[in-house]
Amino acid sequence: MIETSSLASGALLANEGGGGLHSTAASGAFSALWLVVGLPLLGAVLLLVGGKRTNPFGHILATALALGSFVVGVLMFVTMLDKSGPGRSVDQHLWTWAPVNEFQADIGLHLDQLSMVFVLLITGVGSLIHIYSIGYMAHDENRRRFFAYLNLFVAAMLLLVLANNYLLLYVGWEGVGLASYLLIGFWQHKPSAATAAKKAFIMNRVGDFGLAVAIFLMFTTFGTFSFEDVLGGSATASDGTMTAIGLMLLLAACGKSAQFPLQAWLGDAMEGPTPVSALIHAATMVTAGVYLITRSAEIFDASPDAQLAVTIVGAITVLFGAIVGCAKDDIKKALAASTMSQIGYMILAAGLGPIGYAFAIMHLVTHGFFKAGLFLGAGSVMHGMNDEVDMRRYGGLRKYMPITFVTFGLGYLAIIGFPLLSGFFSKDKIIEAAFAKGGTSGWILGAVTLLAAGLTAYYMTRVMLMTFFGKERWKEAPAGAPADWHEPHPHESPVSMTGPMILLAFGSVFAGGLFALNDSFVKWLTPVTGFSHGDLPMSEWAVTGMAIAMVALGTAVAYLQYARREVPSVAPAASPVTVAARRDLYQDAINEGLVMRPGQYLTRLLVWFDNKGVDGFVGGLAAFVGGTSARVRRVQTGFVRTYALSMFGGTLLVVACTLMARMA
Amino acid sequence: MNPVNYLYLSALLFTIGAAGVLLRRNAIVVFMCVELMLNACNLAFVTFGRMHDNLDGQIIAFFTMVVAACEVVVGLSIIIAIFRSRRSASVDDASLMKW
Amino acid sequence: MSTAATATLAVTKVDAPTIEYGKLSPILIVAGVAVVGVLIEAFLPRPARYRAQLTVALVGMIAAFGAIVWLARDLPDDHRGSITAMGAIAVDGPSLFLQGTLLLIGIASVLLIGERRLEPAGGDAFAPQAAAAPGSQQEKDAAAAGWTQTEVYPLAMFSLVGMLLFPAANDLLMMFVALEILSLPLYLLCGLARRNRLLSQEAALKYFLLGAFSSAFFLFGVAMLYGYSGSVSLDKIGVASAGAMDNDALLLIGLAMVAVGLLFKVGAVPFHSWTPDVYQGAPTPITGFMAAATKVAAFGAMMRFFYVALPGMRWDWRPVMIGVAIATMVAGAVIAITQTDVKRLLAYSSIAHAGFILTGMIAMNDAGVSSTMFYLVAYGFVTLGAFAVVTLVRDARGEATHLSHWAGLGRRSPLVAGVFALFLLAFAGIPLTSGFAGKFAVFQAAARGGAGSLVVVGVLCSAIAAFFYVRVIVLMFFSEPKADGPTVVVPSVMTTAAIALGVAVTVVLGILPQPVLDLADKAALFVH
Amino acid sequence: MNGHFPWLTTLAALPFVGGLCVAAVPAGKRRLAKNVALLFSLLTLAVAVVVATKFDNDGGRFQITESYSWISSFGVRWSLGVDGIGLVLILLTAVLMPLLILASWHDADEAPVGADGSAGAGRPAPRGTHAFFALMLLVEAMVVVSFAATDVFMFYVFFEAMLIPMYFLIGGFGGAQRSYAAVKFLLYNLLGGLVMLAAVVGLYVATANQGIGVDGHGTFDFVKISQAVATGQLDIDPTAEKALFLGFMFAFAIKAPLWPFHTWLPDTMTEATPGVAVLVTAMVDKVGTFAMLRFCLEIFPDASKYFAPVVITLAVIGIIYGALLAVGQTDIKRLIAYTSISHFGFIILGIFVMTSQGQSGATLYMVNHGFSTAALLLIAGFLISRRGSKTIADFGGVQKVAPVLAGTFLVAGLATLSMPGLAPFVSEFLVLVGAFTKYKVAAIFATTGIVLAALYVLVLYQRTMTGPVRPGNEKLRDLVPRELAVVVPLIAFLLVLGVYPKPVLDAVNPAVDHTLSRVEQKDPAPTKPIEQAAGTEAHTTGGSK
Repeated sequence: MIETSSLASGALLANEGGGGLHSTAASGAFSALWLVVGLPLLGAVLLLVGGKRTNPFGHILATALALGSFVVGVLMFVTMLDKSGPGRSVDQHLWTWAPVNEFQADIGLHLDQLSMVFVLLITGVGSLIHIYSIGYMAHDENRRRFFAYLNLFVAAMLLLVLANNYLLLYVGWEGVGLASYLLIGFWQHKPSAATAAKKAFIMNRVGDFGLAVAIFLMFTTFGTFSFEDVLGGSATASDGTMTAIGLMLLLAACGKSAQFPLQAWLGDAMEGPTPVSALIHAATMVTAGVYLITRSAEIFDASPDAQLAVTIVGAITVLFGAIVGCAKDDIKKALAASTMSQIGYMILAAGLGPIGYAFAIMHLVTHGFFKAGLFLGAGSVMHGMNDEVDMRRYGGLRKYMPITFVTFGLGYLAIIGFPLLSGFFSKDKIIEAAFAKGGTSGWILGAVTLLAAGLTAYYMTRVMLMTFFGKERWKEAPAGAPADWHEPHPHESPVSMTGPMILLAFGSVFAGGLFALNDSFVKWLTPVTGFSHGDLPMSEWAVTGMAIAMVALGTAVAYLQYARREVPSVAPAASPVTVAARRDLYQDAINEGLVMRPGQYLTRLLVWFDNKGVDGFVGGLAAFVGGTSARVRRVQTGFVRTYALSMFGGTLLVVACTLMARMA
Repeated sequence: MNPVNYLYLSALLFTIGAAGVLLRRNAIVVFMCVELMLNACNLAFVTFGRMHDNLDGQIIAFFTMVVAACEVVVGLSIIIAIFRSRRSASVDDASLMKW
Repeated sequence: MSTAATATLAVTKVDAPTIEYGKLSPILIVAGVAVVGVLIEAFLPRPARYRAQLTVALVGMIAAFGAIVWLARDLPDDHRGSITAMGAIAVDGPSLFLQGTLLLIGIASVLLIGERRLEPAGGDAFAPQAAAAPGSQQEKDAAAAGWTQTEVYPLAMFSLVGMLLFPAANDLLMMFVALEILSLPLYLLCGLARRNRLLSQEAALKYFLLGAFSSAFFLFGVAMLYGYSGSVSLDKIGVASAGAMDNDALLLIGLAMVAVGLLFKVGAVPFHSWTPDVYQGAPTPITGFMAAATKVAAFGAMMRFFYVALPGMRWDWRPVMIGVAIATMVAGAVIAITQTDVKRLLAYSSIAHAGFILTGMIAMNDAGVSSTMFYLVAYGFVTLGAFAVVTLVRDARGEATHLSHWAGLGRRSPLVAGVFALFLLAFAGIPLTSGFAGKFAVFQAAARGGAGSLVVVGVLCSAIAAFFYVRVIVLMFFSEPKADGPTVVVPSVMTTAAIALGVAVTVVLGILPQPVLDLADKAALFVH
Repeated sequence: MNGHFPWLTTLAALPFVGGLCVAAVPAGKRRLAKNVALLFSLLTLAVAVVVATKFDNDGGRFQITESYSWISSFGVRWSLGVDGIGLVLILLTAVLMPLLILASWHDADEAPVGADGSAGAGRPAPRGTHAFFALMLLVEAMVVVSFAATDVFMFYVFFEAMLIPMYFLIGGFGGAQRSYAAVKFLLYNLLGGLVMLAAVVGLYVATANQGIGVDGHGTFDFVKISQAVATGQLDIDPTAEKALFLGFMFAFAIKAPLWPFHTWLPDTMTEATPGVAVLVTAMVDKVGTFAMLRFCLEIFPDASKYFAPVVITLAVIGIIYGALLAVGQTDIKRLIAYTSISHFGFIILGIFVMTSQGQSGATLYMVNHGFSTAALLLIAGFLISRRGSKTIADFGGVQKVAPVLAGTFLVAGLATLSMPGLAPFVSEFLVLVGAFTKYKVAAIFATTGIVLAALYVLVLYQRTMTGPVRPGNEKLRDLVPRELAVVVPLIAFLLVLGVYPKPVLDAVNPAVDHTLSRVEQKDPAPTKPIEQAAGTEAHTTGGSK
């Protein structure tokens, strides 16, 4: 029973979170909200249904529609800037979806400050990556299909962030999973790609299970699953329920955002074309988990246990990703591990509650810029290097692809948290927030984030050095190279690819500063997520100083290892720790041993059981009747005297029974 | 004499007949045993007629005799036919059809 | 001749018995036809006999059927009818209904018997010279001369007379006589097959010996009941047994032994052992006739016996009969599964069906009577049709009854296979066939009569039975035809008509059973 | 018994007459036979649409009713009428049939392979094609009657009789083991049907003994029985009621099929032609679940409640079991069969949790599953017919040579795994939500089905469609226009019902509410209900009507 106007007051009650979403119906410019989702969706449909006929212009159309969506998004943003307070939160009911008594599923959109951020990020980065892909995929015969999937992804992702209820969010949630599946497996003829795609989808589904159960719980608790009602009512429900919902949402977030223990798919997902890795597996989709938790702030605020679980997951993943990232030689996998780790930061921050939500989102956005930039850079490198991904076969590329080098370098500086670049502001705030949580857990989380910052610096420096500096290791043929091996001719990528990289580099450099300026980003989000400062046990400067020190340390170690020493072009034997890191800390082995193998045995057992047990029982019954028949028919001996005997016996029996029936 | 004794006799004859059917192999003998059973019935009818003091039993006995005679005609013709084809009147030989 | 049955001999004066010839006309007509048939055999030249016999038999039966319709219209409003021939014969609903059914079956059977197109060398299904030993020169000569015998017609007609009398018999002596009249010609008919004569004779011998054996039990039972009640009239036994208290071992033994005689005729377990052998060995048209008509007649007699003479004894005989019904259903269905000869298969199927029919009879209410009669109609025509189809599938040795020969029949002759499949489905009790309506009728009657356990056993046995019907269908439709498989001979219009009648009844009773149900409902009251 | 035009009888008669017409086409003219079949299926669809337009969602329980005397001795009437549930299922049937005919266009052209795998000698029965399409139409007619029958006996008759044409369709036109499959199909279902017959008889006797019928006969009038049960006028002894319920349920559980009565389905679907396999799962089996919802629940409400936990347990086992077995299959069609078993688990779960979401969801699921399985199976069938093998391992890289086929197969697969945006998602979610409100543990176990569904669908897709083109697949043709004409409508339905299932739900909801009120079940109220703020749409409060 929350009053309608609580948003306005709730926005200012810093410790209480947003207090639910209360919105006005979309009108004016906002009434075009559906177009944000609709345009890319239209693109996907047109390209998929249109088939080959749309081959010549498919990529243009898709890019135009993505840009169109971006333009509409900007229009919304401008409109929103005009409004204030509750006016910034609008609802657009499109149609009633599946009404069954209490269960009223609607197709409705909700735009507020939080989703606005995402809309701009998704459509903005998305458009850039569309443009980039025009060049990157120029020679792929299925380019149209690729763009259709990209559009589909953008639409689904927008639906995810614009939905006004959890069920519709779920639709977008699975939609991005689908798009991700399609794009990871875009080169389906490669078995590894197909397997990776499947793995990603299935692990995501495990997470989706959590989201589904969370929605069930919401429905049984509140009789609804609209953000407005659920979040508004979350303070009234019991702790246990809210914890359950929170944990289930966390499970969902783990799946989608590749958090421990559902992280294993992300590395393999790099089988997809690089723009996909940039857009989906760095900038947007994988951050959906952060969105979900932030969006459900009230739920987590109502359940400290769930929050704790979130921070723990985040902390583990931060380190996990960072450690794995240190050992990967595949440039995309190294970046993927980094993504995992960075999202760990965000999740950790989101788990901190109102002191962290805004920073989680802020890091999400800055990360969106620089990680997308890094991936596009990696793609550009691969583009010039015959799709080689092994960094040990790179080296000294800065001369050959200067633009890539510069943009990648800026992204690199941003991610390690080089002062005054984007990552510096966002990551630093998260580290602060971790310490500000207070108590032992605050200290532990702070230490983890600091350590991870150092690791980040280490592995990113490693990537940078191995790729752009040092000896040109790609000139000699690798051991066991195929006969038709020829030396790559590294070259800079076309403008359609470098353009987006440059733009993203701008974002990597300036976005953080812009957001931090006057705390504008936090203020923007506060009406939705709430905000609280927490108590930092030390001065902000101390934290910043420590962070910078850790970054410097990590960079220095990497420098010593990879700039001062020759990088072997084949991975050398290494310590068990390194080996473990190279193998993703045995995550696949664990999954295989704990789930896959037993699952396979179970399946085989069941197949056997179905044939021999269930079917066998029925068959056995039939065989029993048949066998009985075969035996009993022998009674019919063919001798008339036997027949007479059976008659005589029968007569005696009938007579006896008749007499006995009377007695009884 | 107590007429019930005739009933016992009748039952005895009936049983002997039935046993004969079950035990003897020769079709003719088997058939004669059936006739014996019919006659046992006749004896019972007559006895009961006497006990109930009406003539129905005796009349029925006549009917039975006629029927038995008809049976003989039919039965013997079948037995003879089968004897001609098989050169045997053993009922156990006629066991082509079974199971 | 039946006047003596209840004639009481007054000391001084014999009352001349009254016979209502009109009410007995159906029976008398058929009896007359039989006698005329004998005369034809005696006096007409051989070439003319076939046509004459056929005509006389068919016309006679149609006339008899007309007489039944006429009698049925004259039944009083309560449909109870009357007792005629000095109490020996009841002309009531059940009698007329079953007699009508019997006559229709008889007509169809005579059509089958008269079929002469199937044997490649000409002739019908019967031995050219029954007296000749199988395989003898004499037989070969007779066959070569193209001899055909027409004695089967009067024999069949005599048998039919017995059948008409059997369900109408209102005293046990009449019933016994009818039993013998129907049985004796059948024994002979069984032995007359043209092909596989050894089997045919064996069938005749077995049927005869066992039949005579069972008649003896029946008669001994009659004697006991007479001893108990002093009369063989069903009504009087009914009156006497209604007040039965203790000293009634005679009654119980008599009841049981009469029941044994009747159960033998319907082929109930454990009195069924003759059925497969006889059905297999007998000439197929006779098998059809016997399977369909005997069952109708015998169940009619059985119902009259239990419903009129022993309604008060139901608590004594019902448990036993329930046991018999269960044993019959189970044994029939189970043993049929492993049969490899189509005629034997149908024989075991008929045993199972005897069990289902018993289920209806045991209901012991009006619904029981009407549903049993309905079932009999449905079953009779399906059976006849099925055996008629069996006569068509032939190879060089005559009818190809081994199931393996039927493989792929649906490919070769979809129509015949389809018709046979329809009959099998009706046997299996698939809805929209007469078999289902019948099964539902008896089951609901049994359930209303408190014999729910029978219904459960019944449906389970139906499921088992379905297995072998389905197996035959599989064989016909889904198996590859054998290279040297049998051919389907195109019959004359007579067999076609018989089969068509079977199909028509099967389908009509399946889809629109109400008229016949109405008829059976109205005809469900026994006269006392 | 109104004087209006007998729409439903017409609807059922049309395919029946069509079947006769097809059978009557001269032997040589196969094409004509097919065209006639298609024409009649389209006519049926047209009439079905007319019927749908005549249906009023707020217009009372059974509509478009007609009733004629049929077998008065057993209290049986030819009574037809539809509620929302029946209506949507009839529409499903009518919509699918033309597509199935089109999809099966060449399936009956050649003699089926012999039991030894020989290529059927190429000598089809002279009227094999005719028989195939005539039987298909016959099944449609019977399915329609089953959905529209408001007389229990009549329902039973057609429920059972349907087996025969199905049997011939399975045994006559399919893979090498088809006759085994056909026999198994028939015997399983016949056993179920016969056990049900005993229960039908029992019900009849109960109505007769308690004077529900006329003239001392019992009655089979569903409306009358259901009313009498509701008012207590028909009060069956609890033990007997349980027995009768089990009798009915046994038949439906086999038909549906519910674990562990399912083993006939994989064989049937593997051996039958794709069109027939769809006929089995999409229509015939739906009669089973439909009947659970209509007959079991309303006639035996107490027994239904008593046995609900058992049925729910079996359904949940079926969901997981079917999915796991699907993962382990090596044969495409068999795999799809096991997915169906899993899906039927959901449907049955939805029915027996006895909440409005569960039952509406289950009904919607029946429709959606019809479309999704049809799409999946038919496309798989097109693929199989090209390659002549249904072993998964024989395929690989098909998307490279037949992208449209692969793409549509993926969409169908996604529908099968309940991808949001496609129809089955809505229904599956409704079922799960409905289950969760009452049986949390069961619902959670059932929800794991969504993970397993992803596994089996994607494994199938991966092995057949992706990867390098496997030898033997290089020449596979992409979908031809006829096949596209089958696939496109199916996918269109999947999409439309995915985003706008409301019309279906609007038709179904009143019927479900009615059923629930007969079972005296209400949706559990939310533990912390949210008061609706003024201005937002006022929602009806479930179950409390």
